[in-house]
Amino acid sequence: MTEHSETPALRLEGIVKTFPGVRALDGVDLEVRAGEVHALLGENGAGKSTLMKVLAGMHQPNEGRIILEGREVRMANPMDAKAQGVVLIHQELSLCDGLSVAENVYLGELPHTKWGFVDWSTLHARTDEILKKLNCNFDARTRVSDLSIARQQMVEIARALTVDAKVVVFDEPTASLTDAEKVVLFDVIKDLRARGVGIVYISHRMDEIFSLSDRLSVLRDGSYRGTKVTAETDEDEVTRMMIGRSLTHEKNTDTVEPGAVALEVRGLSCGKLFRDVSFEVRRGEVVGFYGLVGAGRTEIAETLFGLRTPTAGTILLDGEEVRISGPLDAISRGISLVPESRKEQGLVLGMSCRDNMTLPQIGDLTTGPFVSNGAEIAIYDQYRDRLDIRSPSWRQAVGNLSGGNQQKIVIGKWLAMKPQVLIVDEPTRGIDVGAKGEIHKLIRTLASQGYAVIVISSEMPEVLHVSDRVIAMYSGEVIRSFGVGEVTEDSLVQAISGIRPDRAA
Amino acid sequence: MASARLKGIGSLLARQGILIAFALFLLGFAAFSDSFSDADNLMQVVRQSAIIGVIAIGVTVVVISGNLDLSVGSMLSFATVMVVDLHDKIGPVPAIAVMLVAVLVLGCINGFLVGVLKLNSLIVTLGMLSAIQGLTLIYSGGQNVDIADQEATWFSLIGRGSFLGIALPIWIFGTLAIFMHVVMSTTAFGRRVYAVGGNPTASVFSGIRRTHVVFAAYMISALCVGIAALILGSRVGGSQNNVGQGYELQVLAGVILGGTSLLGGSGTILKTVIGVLILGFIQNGLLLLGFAYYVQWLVTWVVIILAVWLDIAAKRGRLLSPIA
Amino acid sequence: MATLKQNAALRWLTENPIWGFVVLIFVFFSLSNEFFFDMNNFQNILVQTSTIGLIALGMTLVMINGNIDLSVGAVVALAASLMVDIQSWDAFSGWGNWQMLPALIAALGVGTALGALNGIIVWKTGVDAFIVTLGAMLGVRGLVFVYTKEQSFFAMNFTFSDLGMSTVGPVPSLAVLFLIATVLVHILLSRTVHGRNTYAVGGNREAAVNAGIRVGPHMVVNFMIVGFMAALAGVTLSSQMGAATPNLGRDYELWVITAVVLGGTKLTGGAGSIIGTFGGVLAIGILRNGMNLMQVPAFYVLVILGSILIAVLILDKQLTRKGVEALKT
Amino acid sequence: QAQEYKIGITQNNVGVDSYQTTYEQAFIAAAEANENVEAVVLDAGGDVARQIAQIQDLIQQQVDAIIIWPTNGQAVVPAVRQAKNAGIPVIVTNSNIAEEGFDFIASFSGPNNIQQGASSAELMCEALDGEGNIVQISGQPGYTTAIERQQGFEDRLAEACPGVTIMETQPGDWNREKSQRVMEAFLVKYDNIDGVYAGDDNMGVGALNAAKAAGREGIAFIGATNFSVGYEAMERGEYYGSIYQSPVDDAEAALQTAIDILDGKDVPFLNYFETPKITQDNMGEFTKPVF
Ligand SMILES: Nc1ncnc2c1ncn2[C@@H]1O[C@H](COP(=O)(O)OP(=O)(O)OP(=O)(O)O)[C@@H](O)[C@H]1O
Ligand SMILES: Nc1ncnc2c1ncn2[C@@H]1O[C@H](COP(=O)(O)OP(=O)(O)OP(=O)(O)O)[C@@H](O)[C@H]1O
Ligand SMILES: [Mg+2]
Ligand SMILES: [Mg+2]
Repeated sequence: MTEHSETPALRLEGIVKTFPGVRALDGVDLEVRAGEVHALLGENGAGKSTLMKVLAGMHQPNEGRIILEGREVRMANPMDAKAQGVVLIHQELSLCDGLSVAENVYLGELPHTKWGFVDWSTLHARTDEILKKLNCNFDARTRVSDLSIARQQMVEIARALTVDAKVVVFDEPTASLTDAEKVVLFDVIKDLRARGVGIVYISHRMDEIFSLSDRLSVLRDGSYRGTKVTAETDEDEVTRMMIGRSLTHEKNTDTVEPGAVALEVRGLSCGKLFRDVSFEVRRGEVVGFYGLVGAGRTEIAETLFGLRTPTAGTILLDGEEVRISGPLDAISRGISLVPESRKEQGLVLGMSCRDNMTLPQIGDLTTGPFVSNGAEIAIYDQYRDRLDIRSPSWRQAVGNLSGGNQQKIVIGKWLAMKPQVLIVDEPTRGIDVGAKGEIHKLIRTLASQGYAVIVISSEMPEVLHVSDRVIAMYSGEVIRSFGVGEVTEDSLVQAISGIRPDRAA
Repeated sequence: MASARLKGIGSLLARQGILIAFALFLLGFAAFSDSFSDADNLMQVVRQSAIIGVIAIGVTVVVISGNLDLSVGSMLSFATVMVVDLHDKIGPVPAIAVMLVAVLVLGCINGFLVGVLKLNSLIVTLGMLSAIQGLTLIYSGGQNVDIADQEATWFSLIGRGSFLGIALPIWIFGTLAIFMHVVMSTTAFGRRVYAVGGNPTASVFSGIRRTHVVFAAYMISALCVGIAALILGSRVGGSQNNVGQGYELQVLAGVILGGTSLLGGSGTILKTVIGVLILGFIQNGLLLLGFAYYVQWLVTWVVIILAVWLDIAAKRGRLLSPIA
Repeated sequence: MATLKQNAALRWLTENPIWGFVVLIFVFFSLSNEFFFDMNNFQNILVQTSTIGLIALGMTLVMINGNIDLSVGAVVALAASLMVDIQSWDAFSGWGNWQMLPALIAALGVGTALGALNGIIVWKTGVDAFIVTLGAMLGVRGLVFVYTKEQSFFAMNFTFSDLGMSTVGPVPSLAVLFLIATVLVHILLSRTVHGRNTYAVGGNREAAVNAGIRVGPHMVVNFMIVGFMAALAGVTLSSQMGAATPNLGRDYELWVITAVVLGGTKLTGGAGSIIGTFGGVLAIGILRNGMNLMQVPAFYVLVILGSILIAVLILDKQLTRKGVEALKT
Repeated sequence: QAQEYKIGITQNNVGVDSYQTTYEQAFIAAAEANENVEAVVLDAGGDVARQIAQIQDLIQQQVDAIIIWPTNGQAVVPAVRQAKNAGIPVIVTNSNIAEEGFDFIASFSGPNNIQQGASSAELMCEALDGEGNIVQISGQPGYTTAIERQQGFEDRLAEACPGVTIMETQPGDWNREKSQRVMEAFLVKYDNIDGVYAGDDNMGVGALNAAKAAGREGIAFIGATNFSVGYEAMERGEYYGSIYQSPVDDAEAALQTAIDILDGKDVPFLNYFETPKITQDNMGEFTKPVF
């Protein structure tokens, strides 16, 4: 840890922020020193992003003070905050697809001449310089829509380096980065820290928090729960601060004896997306798919769900070869898919919780020509209790729930279909540790009840924790399949980087 | 406790803003024009609104599904010219049957282009607006069509007759509105339309055949146009090639006034009915007050914006938008 | 190197498929009609499309912004009426040809002001631009009738219509004006901060807000530009006629939007270009002119135009298709 | 002389009503019957700007003469001037252009719409015996024919029988259903309507429908441009009278005028064809309109 000056880079005192009907922040204090990485933790909806938006001038606090290098300041708007040296890297990608990388990096403050013309040469030169610092192998003129999600995330991060920042906030920056890019990001963060910048780092991933941060603060239900020096605390203590109890980390010992093969895939290909993929899933078994973003796992799931037409290969359900023509067909054959993006693919945000949950089977819940209200509510109640969904009532629009509860609605929706094969794609992306534990437990329980489950995840601890077998993918191909007990972190990392066991040294 | 109840009433009012605006309108006109509040006049406005209203019911379904249908105006011209022209040639029942089939074919084309090919609905139906107008002219050779002996055919009753003292167009409009309202709010099909409009991708991921739903919405819209054409053709006893010109915008205005969002996924049929009636009452009221017809356009301008503004202001809980 | 260039050209064409279509119909009409391929006819086409074209330039900005303006047709009529009426006011009778100046200022000023009004309503109320301008489309037309009392105006001074018919060298002035405006708006959109922000606001409004772009005033400016352009189109149109009628500009909004969409601007905003819009405008102009010259019966013109509109959409879809691997949603 | 004339025509808005369609068909038929004539037939769709473009396209094709049915009498003047400057004679048909343009046209051929309005006013006087309250349903606002008929009607009515009052005027847009709706509101608003003047019979019959549905009797309906529906209503005794105007005469007159001018014959500058009054009494003298 580096030594710091006495006055902290940033102090927030008694910040209160209310939204109609919600007290999102309730007198929060936070102190960030110059040259430290300060982690901010809390459950979904605890108010982390809101606090940072207040800091960055996107929200005006109802009460409280912001003190920057000892002076009290007011952030009128994001530009103002940036001008004063506070930069926020957003949780959600916040880019304009049609524009170039450079224009995105300098969005809102394009260098220009007196007449309002963009000064392209300055813009490109400056951007290229930043991109070089970030080890990015694309240039300032590239159109953002031509970049992968991970590279787009790097563009987002590049924005932090456009000004001489005093405080940089990273709000869940790693949610869609590959490991290689994570390494670069962490180097950038360490570099900023060395230059005396105060850094706020928000993440739900404990491993990152503990390897990166100097101190950490915890929020719970919009109020401040305290600050710890990272080196002097542990995961369990932090978790208790966040959710008020410890998590039981029982490794999946209660594996049942796998049953018959429910799903078998032979030589499945879909154009350039994935090639010659073969595997099988038995009843009562959880198969994890691990790989980097872009490895093609989601596409396999989508193909199994009838959303893509395979160019070669066969799919067998209960030993019988099938052609799956579309989601409806897949559903009727007992396949359920909890999709990767709950907002875009999983939920109709404006609809009520109940209506979302019963959507796939609405055609069967009828009495005469009408939808049966009672049957629908019964289903909702059953899965609300089973998954502990927190919502004021079934009438609540799903868009108003916190991320974790939204995810549970999607899972409930597919469990209610009583599938033979359940596929879950990134089930815990952006979800806090508490809810994550719940979902992991749930997946295990489902398997023990005889479901065949496929879990796609980009988080190694998750895959290791929840799966019976792990299939590692690299760039559209299955590299290796690990049986129970075979899998180690090292071999997994090798596999997803494309190193085959037979060729490995 | 009392304040909670007040709040409850307040939020109820906010949600029913359009109903209140409607009531205020009626009171306002009634205060200034004697003949306005005449029961006969009120009935008459409802009857006059029936044609637009029937079309608006279909368009509401399309809009809830997240699309637009601007072709209804020319489709109305087409259907009316066809049913009136065929009436004397092959008799009323075959004429109606042929017309409905023809209109459904047009609905199929819209549904195919928007639902299956997933082309932009605004542009597709704009193109259809032009093409159907041309088809109508080609069909009729540009001539007006008339029913020769209007007294002798029961066809005339559809637009002119009455049952239990209420005009048949009102019966048709009312029955259709209630029927479609029930369909949209209580059946699986209705739920799917809302889902597709609310989030097309998520509905596909939920096993809804989005193409079928959009296709069906356009078929419903076309069928409603066919029914409106029956009322129009019967009421006039003839048709011109451009009778429906401009109806698409009036219909859309009614749908919007009813609070249906053009983004899809929300809205109800009954509110569309109210939206259409408001437009009808504005036209009628201003006419009775003796204003020039163009004043009606000015008033419609203000009313549309105010109504939609208040609607969304109530939803977001503040008057001005949060856009910086 | 050659393939690289070829690829660039191919990419350009897939991004601007309308130009392929323009070339196609250009060749078709040149071969099938003796009067089409003629310098004078090309000038005619430019003049005839300049009205729709000028508005389309402004509309492109508004649509890239993710908005739309349906009131442009009515603004055309209002500006034309003001232009023709005011120049014959007694107050300016001693001004000679300068009497056109106050009329021009009034016409352009009112167009810009109505654009600002639309923009401010969209900004402050948050009501969708489609609805705001749908209302304005009726309301402004009402204003036209209030102002004109249903009458047409006629410019006593033939200098005005002579201006509309005049030429700069061998090229008609209106064509020159249209081309200059096209270049200016292209520069505005592709080179200036305002232009780049137009894409940003339309592509991702939230990102634009977060980046500190003042989205509201920005949108108002674009609405003012389209209002100004519509008014300018009204002025040029009335100068072609030396007169103005209250029904001027009916359905123009539809043709303008058609041209802009044909040119590749997305209705959802964030993408589009003036080069594409120019192609879209030309496509409509050439089709109309060519069909006039070939004497296609009026009824069929409607069917053909409608079908072509849809056909271009289908073509566009085919060009951007992902192939067999695509997600079936 | 076996000279081949190429004559271009740009019509106002074919298909908007039967009159214009019948006109177009009659024009094409007449041109085909005459082997010396090749016709270029265009339709402006009611849009002035498009009509001007069509005139330019006709000039471009170097036709021998241009016949124009103006969408607007004033707005087409400069384009007409352009044609004249290109040495192409212009014949205006059906409704005249503004006086300022008279220098640039060779001749006008068509009905006198002001006179028609005046004739309708006289019919109204006759029907009401010079005393009563009436309402007027005018054509599409802003269009010359609508304006001229209204003007002719109002001026002559004030002059011929000041005892008849026009209580209100609303446009019916040449549309029977719209006219029917307007009349329904009039019937609610006024219970003393003695007569209705409609800008054409199509709208007149719409008004008649409304009155019949409301059970109101004793109203005199007077229209203009006798349509077959109006003719039939007259036969039934429900419709007082109208103005007989034949699109076939109109079209043939226009073509003939153009040919005469190209042949170098002398033609009167205002070449009106007859548009007589038609009433229940004299309708036997007229054949039923085909539209
Ligand atoms: N604009 C808003 N309007 C109303 N409520 C809001 C708004 N923004 C946030 N909230 C509410 O404030 C609370 C805090 O949300 P916030 O986004 O800060 O949580 P978070 O800690 O960042 O959670 P996550 O880990 O899921 O990102 C939530 O209950 C949320 O619903
Ligand atoms: N953060 C994110 N937000 C939205 N979409 C994302 C995100 N990350 C990845 N995606 C989606 O994932 C795709 C890239 O991953 P792809 O589905 O091809 O492979 P994958 O092996 O499933 O990777 P992963 O599941 O880790 O994303 C992108 O097309 C994008 O749609
Ligand atoms: Mg957050
Ligand atoms: Mg994925």
